[in-house]
Amino acid sequence: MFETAVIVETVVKAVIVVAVVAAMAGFATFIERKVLAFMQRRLGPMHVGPYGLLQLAADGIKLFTKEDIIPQNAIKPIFMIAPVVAATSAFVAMAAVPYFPEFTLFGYTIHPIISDINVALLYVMGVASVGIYGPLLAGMSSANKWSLLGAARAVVQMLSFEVVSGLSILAPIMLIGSLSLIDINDYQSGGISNWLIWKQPLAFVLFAIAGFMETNRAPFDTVEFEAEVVAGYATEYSGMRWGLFFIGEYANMITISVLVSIIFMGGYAPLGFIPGAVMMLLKVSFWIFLFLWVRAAWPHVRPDQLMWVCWKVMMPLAVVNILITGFVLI
Amino acid sequence: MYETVAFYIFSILTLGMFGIVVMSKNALYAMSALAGGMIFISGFFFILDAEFLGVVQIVVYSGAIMALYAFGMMFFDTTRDVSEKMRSKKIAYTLSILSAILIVAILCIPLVSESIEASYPAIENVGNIQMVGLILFTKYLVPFELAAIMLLVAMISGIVLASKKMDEHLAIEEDECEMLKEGK
Amino acid sequence: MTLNDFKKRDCSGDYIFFEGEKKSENGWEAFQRVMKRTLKGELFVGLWVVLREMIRFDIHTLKYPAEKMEMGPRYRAIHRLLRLFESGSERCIGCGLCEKICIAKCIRMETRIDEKSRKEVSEYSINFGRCIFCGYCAEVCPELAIVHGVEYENASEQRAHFGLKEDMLTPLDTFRAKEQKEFSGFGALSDHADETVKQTPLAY
Amino acid sequence: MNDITITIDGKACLAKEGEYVLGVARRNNIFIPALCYVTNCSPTLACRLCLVDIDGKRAYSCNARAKEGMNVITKSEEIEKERRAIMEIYDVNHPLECGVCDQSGECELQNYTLHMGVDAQHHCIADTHRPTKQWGRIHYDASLCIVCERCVTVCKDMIGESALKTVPRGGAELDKAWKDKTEKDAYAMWNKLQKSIIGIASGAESLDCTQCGECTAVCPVGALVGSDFQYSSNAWELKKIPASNPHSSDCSLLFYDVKQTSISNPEPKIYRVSSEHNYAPLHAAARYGFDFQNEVTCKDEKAFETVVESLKTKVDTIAFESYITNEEALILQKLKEKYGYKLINPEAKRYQEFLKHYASTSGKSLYSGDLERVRSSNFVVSFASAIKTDSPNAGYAMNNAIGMNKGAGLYFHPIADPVVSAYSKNLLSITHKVGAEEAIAYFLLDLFGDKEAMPKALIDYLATFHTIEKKTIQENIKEDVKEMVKDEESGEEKEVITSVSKVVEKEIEVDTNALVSLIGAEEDVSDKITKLLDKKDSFSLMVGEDVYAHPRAKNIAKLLGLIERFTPFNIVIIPSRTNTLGVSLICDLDEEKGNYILGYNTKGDVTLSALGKGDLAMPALNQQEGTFTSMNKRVVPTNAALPFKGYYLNDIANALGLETEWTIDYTPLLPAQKGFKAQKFDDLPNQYENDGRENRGYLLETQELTCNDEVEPLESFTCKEGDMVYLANPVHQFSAFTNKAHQLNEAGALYVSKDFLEAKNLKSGDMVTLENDAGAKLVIALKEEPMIGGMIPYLPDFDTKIDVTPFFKEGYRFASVTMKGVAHV
Repeated sequence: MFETAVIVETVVKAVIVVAVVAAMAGFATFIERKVLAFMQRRLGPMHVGPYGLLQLAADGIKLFTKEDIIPQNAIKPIFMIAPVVAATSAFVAMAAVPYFPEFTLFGYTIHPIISDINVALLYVMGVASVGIYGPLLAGMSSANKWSLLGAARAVVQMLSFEVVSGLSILAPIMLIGSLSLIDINDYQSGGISNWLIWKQPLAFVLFAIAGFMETNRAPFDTVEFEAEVVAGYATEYSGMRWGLFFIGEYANMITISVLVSIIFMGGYAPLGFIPGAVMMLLKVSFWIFLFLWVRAAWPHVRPDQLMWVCWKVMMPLAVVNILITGFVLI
Repeated sequence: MYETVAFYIFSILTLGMFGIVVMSKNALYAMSALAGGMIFISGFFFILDAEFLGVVQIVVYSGAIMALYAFGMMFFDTTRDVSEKMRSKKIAYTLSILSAILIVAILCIPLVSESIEASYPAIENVGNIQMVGLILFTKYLVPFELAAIMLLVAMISGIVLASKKMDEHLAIEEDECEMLKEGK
Repeated sequence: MTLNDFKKRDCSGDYIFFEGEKKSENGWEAFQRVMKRTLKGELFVGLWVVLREMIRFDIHTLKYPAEKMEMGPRYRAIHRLLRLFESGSERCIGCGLCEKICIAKCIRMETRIDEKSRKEVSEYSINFGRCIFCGYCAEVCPELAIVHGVEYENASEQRAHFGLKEDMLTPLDTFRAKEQKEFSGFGALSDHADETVKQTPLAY
Repeated sequence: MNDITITIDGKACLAKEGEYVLGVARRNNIFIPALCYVTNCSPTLACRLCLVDIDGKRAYSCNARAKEGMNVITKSEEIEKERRAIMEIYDVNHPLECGVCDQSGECELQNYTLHMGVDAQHHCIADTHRPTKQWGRIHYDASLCIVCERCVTVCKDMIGESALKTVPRGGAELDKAWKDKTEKDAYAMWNKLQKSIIGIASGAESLDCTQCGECTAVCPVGALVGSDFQYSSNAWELKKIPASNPHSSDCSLLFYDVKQTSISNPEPKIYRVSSEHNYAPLHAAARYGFDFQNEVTCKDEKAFETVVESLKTKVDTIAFESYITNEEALILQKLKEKYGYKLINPEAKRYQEFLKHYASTSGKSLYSGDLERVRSSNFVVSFASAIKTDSPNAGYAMNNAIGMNKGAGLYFHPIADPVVSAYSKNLLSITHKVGAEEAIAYFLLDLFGDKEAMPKALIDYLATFHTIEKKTIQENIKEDVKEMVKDEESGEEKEVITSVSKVVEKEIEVDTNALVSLIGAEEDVSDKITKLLDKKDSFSLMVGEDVYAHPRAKNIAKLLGLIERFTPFNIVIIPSRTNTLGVSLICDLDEEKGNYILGYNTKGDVTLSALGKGDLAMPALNQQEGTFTSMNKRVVPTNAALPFKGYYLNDIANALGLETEWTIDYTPLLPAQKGFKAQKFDDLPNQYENDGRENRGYLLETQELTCNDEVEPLESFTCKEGDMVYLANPVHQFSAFTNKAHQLNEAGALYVSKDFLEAKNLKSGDMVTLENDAGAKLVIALKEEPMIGGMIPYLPDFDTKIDVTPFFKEGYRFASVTMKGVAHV
C-alpha cells in the first residue's frame, strides 16, 4: 500500500513539474522577447493582450495549429521522435532535482523532489547528456545539410563540455562527499558566507560557462546559429515539433539555473526573514535573467574558438582546481 | 510487484531495441535503437538499486560512446538504406545461432548449478559509490591504473595527431592578412 | 537635415581608424590574450551597456501600422510622375533617358506624336519586381518628372500594381488640390544650381 | 588610276590622283569630322568641319584633291579651335530638348558637340520662326535643321531628283558685330546658315518626288525623319538587325530597327528601316515597306499535315515566285530531284533562258557589270527597263555616274520618264517605239562595236542599214582675219585678230542609219550620241525586264552577248524580282504545269503563302534567315527581324525526308558549278567597310564558256495600233508584299500621264474598262501619275485585288487593249 502511495505521489509530482515547467518555458519566451527588446530599446510584443502578455498564448495556438511538415527524404520515425527525445530528456533530468524545502500540506509532508536518489547530481548530468540525442537525431534524419552541420556541432560541443562540467563540480563534491543535491543544499545552509561559490569560485565559473553551453544559449548557440547554419538541427521542423525543441531548451535552462543555485548559491536555505522557497525563486529568476542578459550583450563565439577554450583552457583549469581542492582536503 | 513489471517492461524494450539494431538496414534506426537499448539497460541497474552504475551506464554508453558512433556516422548518408551483400546466408545464420547458444550457455550454466555466491557481498549502510571505490582501489588497483595509463597515452597521441595541422591553418591566415594589406 | 548638411562631404571627423589587435604568435600569447580579454572586464562593460539601456527605458519602437515613419527626401521608394505646376500636364517629355540608364532594365515606355505634334508618353511602366530603387532614373531625368516618392508600403494584390503610368502619375484631383509637392531629394536641383550652370545656347 | 602617296598625320596613305583627301583619310581609318559630306556625292562645303592643313595651307578635305607628296595635318590647335567654334555656332538656337528628338542618340550634332567639347555658348541671337512641315512620309522640322545640305546633295547626286534646295530663311541678317567675335570659318558658315533653310525645289507645298526618303537617312540631325517613325521610339532602344532589301534585286544592305511592340506586348516589332546612307541608298519600298511580316499565333499542325499529305500524294508541280531565298530555292530544287515535282516560275524561267542565250554568244555564264561598275563609269545606257520603277537603285547608280564622273547616258524606253530625263542634261532620253528593243541592240552594236574584232557577217549585216547620201548644207564658219591697225595716237601699228563669221555652202556625206527610224527616234540621234561620247572611256549598259519576255528575247540576248564581247560596255541584266538571279541559277525550271499545283506565294491547288492567305502560312522575307543573289551578282545574307511561329519551308522538306535542322544549313550546299561558294551562313559578312567597299556575302564566280556569233537578222516586230498598257508598278511598289506594309498600302489603279488624260478627256479617278482580244475584261480607276509621260499608261500587279495576268499572258510587258470610258458613278 505504501508503495502505491509513493508511486501516486511521484506521478502527481511529475505531472506538476512537467506542467509547471512547460508553462514556465512558454512564459520564459515572452520574458525573453521583452527583456531583449528593452535592452535593444524596443518594446517587444505589444499587441496581443495587455503589454503583449497574451502573445505566448497566440504563439502557442500558432505552434499547435501549424502544419507539421516532414521533408520527403527525411527518415520519418526518427524525425518525429527527435523533438520528443529532446523535451523528455530535459524533463527527466528534473526527476532528481529538489526545488524547495520540504513542507507540510494537509498534514502530509511533501518533499518537492520527485525521486531522491543518492547520486542525484550524477543522474542529472547523465540525463542531460542524453539530451544531445534530440539535436543529433533531428539533424541526422532531416536530410538537410544545415541540420547535419547543426547536429555535428551539437555532439562535439556537448561531449566536450560534459567533461568540463563534470570535472568542475567534482571539486565541490569532494568537499561535500555526497552526490545528493539535498546533501549539497544542506551543506550550505548557514547563510551567504557558507555558499560554495566562495570556496569554489573557479568551479562556479567553469560550471556556469558549461551550463550556458549545454543549454545551447548565446554566446554558445553555434548549434542553431542563423548566420552560419540557418536554424541548425531544427531547420526542417515546424509547428509543435519545433515547439518541443523550444520547450526542451527552456526546461534545460531552468534545470541549469536550479542546479547552479543549489550547488553554488546556497539552494533553498532561508536567508534571514526570507523563506527558502522565495530565495530559491529569486536565485532561479536571476539565473534565467542572466541567460537573457548575456544573449543581449555578448557576441556569438566561433565553434573552433569554443573547442579551443573548452579543451585548452577550461578543462586544464578544472583539473588544476580538483588538484588544489584535493591537496587542501588532505 | 512493481519491480517485476518494470523488469519485464525493460526486458522487452531492451530486446526489442537490440533486435532493431541487428535487423534494420538503416544505420540511423540501428544507432537510435542501440542508444535506446543502452538507456533501458540502465533501468535494470536502478531496479537493483545500483544507481551509480545505472547513471554511469547512461553517461558512458549513451552519452559518450554512442554519441561518438553517431559522430562517425555523420560522414555517411544515413538517410539511405545500407545495401548488404551476404555471400552465404547459411553460414551467417548458423554461426550467429551457435554463438547465441554459446553465450546463453555461458551465462546460464552457473545459474543452473546454483553455486553463485557474491565474493563481495553488499554491506549495509555503505553507499553504492563507496563500494565501487573500495573494490576498484583494492582488488582491481593494478588493472585500473593500467587502464588509466592507456587512456593517458591515447589522449596524448590524440592531441599530438590533432595539433599537427593547427600551425598550418594559422600560417595560411597570416598570409591572407598580408595579402589583404598589400591589396590595400 | 537641411540641404546644406548634405553638401558637407567631409566625414573625416566622424571616423575613427581602428587598428586591429596583433595576432598571437604562439599558444602562450593566445592564452594571454584570452586571459586579458576575460579579466579586462570588457564583457562586463557589454553587460552593463545593455542593462543600462534597459533601465533607462528609452524606447525607439514605432508602432508601425498605427504610426508611420517620416521619410527623408532622399529616401527612394515607389516612383512618382509629376505634373507641371503651371499647366497640370505631364512633365515627362519621353526622352527615354530613364529607360536607358536603368540598370535593372525595368523601365519601359511607349511614346507617340500627339495632336499638337509633340512627343507624348502614352504608356510608362516600371517593373517593380526588378527595380532596385537605385534612383538613377530620378537623377537622370532632365525635367524632374520621375522622382522617388516615400511610399514604401509595396504590398498589393497584383504584381502590376504601382507599375503603370496611372499609378505613378499625380492624380488630377490631387494636383488641383495643390497637394503635389516639389521633389527635394535625389536628382533635384541644388540650391546654388544657377551659379554652376553655364550660359546655354538658348540664353537669348 | 595613277597611284600616289600622300601623308596624313604622318601616315603614308596610298591614293589615286584627284581623289578627295577626306576619302583617303577615311579609307585609312583617320578621323576627320564632317557634317555635310556624303560619300559618292559632290562636296557642298557647308559645314567646314573637315578643315585640315595641307602643306601649311588651310583646306577643306572634302573637296581637296590628293596630289603626290601632299602632307595633310588633320588636327592642330588652330584647327580644333575653329572646329569648336563651328560646332558652337551650330548649337546657336538649336533646340536643346534632345529628349524629344528622334535623332537623339545617333545625332551627329550631338556627337560632334560632345566631341569638340562645346560646353558653353558665347553667342546668342534672335531666332527666326521656322515652322515644321509635313511632306508626305517625310517630316521636316526646320527648327532642328542645321542646313548642312546633305539632303539637297544626296537628292541631286544620288537619287537624281533634285527635289530639295536651300531657300531663304526669312530672318534678320546676321549682325556684322559678330564677325570680330567669331572665328573666320565659323562666321562664314554662320552667315550662310542664318540665311537659308531647306525647301522644296519646285516651290510646291508638299514634296513632289518619288519619296524615297533618302534625305531622312542622311540627315545628321532630327530635322528630316520619317513621319511614321516620329516620336515612336528612341534610337538607342532599337536593335539593328542587318538584312538585305527583300523587295527588289538590288538587295541593298538595310537594318531592321526592332524593339518590343509595347509594354504589354514583348513581341518584337520593326519600327523603321535604317541604312548605311554613305554607301547604299535605299528606295522607297525598302525603306517604308518593312512590316510585311506574316503574323501567325501558332503552328497550324492540321494544315501542315494536309500540305505534307498532298505533297506526298497529289502534288506534281510546285509554282513559286522569286521572292524567296536561295536556300528555299535549293529546298525546292532538292524536292524536285527527290520526288520529281515540276518547278514552275515563268518569270525566272524567262530570265534563265535569257541568261542562257546571252551566255551562248558572250562566253560568260553571268553578265559582267554590276552597280558598282555602273557608278564608276562615265557613259551609262539603260535599255528596256522603266528604270525608275523597275530598279530604282540602278537608276540612282546611273544618275550618280553621270553626275559625279562628268558622264553622259542614254535612256531607251517607250514611256517617257521626266524624272529620269531630269537626271542630267547629258542624259539623252529616247522614247522609242514599242517592241524596238532588237533594233536598239543592233543600233548599239553598230555604234559601239569594235569593227576590227567583230565577225565579218555581222559587219556586213549592220552595213545594210546604212545609206550614204550627199547633201548640201549651209554652215557658219568663223574665220580669223589678221589686220594691221594703226593706232592714231601713238602711231604704233598693231596686229589685231578679229573673228569674222560667214556662211559657207558645203557638201557633206550624210550617213543615214535605217535603225534609227526603226527605233522611232529622232533623226539626229546619232549625232547627239556622238557629242555625248566626247571624252568617255568607261561604259555600262543596263538591260531590264522588258526584253526577257520579248517575242525576240532569244535574239536580243544573243545580241547583248555580242555587245559584251565586241563593245567596251559592261552589261547588267537586271533581275526582275528580288532573287530571280538566284532562282534561275539554282532551280531547273519547267515549262509545263502538271495537274495538281502547290503554289508558294502564288496561286495553286494548295497554297503556301506569306501574304496571310492560303492553306498554310509561311514566313515573309523579314522573318527568314537566308541569302539572296543580288543584281550585283552577290550572295548576300538577310536575317530574321521578327520571329515566325508557324512552319518554314524547311519543316515541310523535313517532313518529306530531307534531313536538315535549319534552312540556313543549305547555304553552303548552293550549287558550286553555278558560281556559289561553300560558305556557311554565319560566316557571311554583311557590312560596308570604311573605304566604301561592299563587304557583303560573296561574289558569284563567272564561268568562261565557249561561245558563237550566231545571231538572227532583225525581224520587224509590229504592235497593233491602238491603246497599249505597260505592266509596271508605281515607284514604291514591287509586289503584294510592299503593298502589305502599312505605309505603302494603297489600291491599284491604271496610272496615266497628264498628256493621256488631256488627250482622252478623262479625269483622274475616272473608271475605264480594259479589254483585250482574248476577251479579258478589267474595270479600273485612272490615276494621274505625274512622273510619266506619253500615251502608254501602266497597269500594276502589286494589288492582289486586280488580276492583270490575262492581259500579259506571254509575260511581255506591253499589251494591246481597247479602252472604254465608263461613266463615273
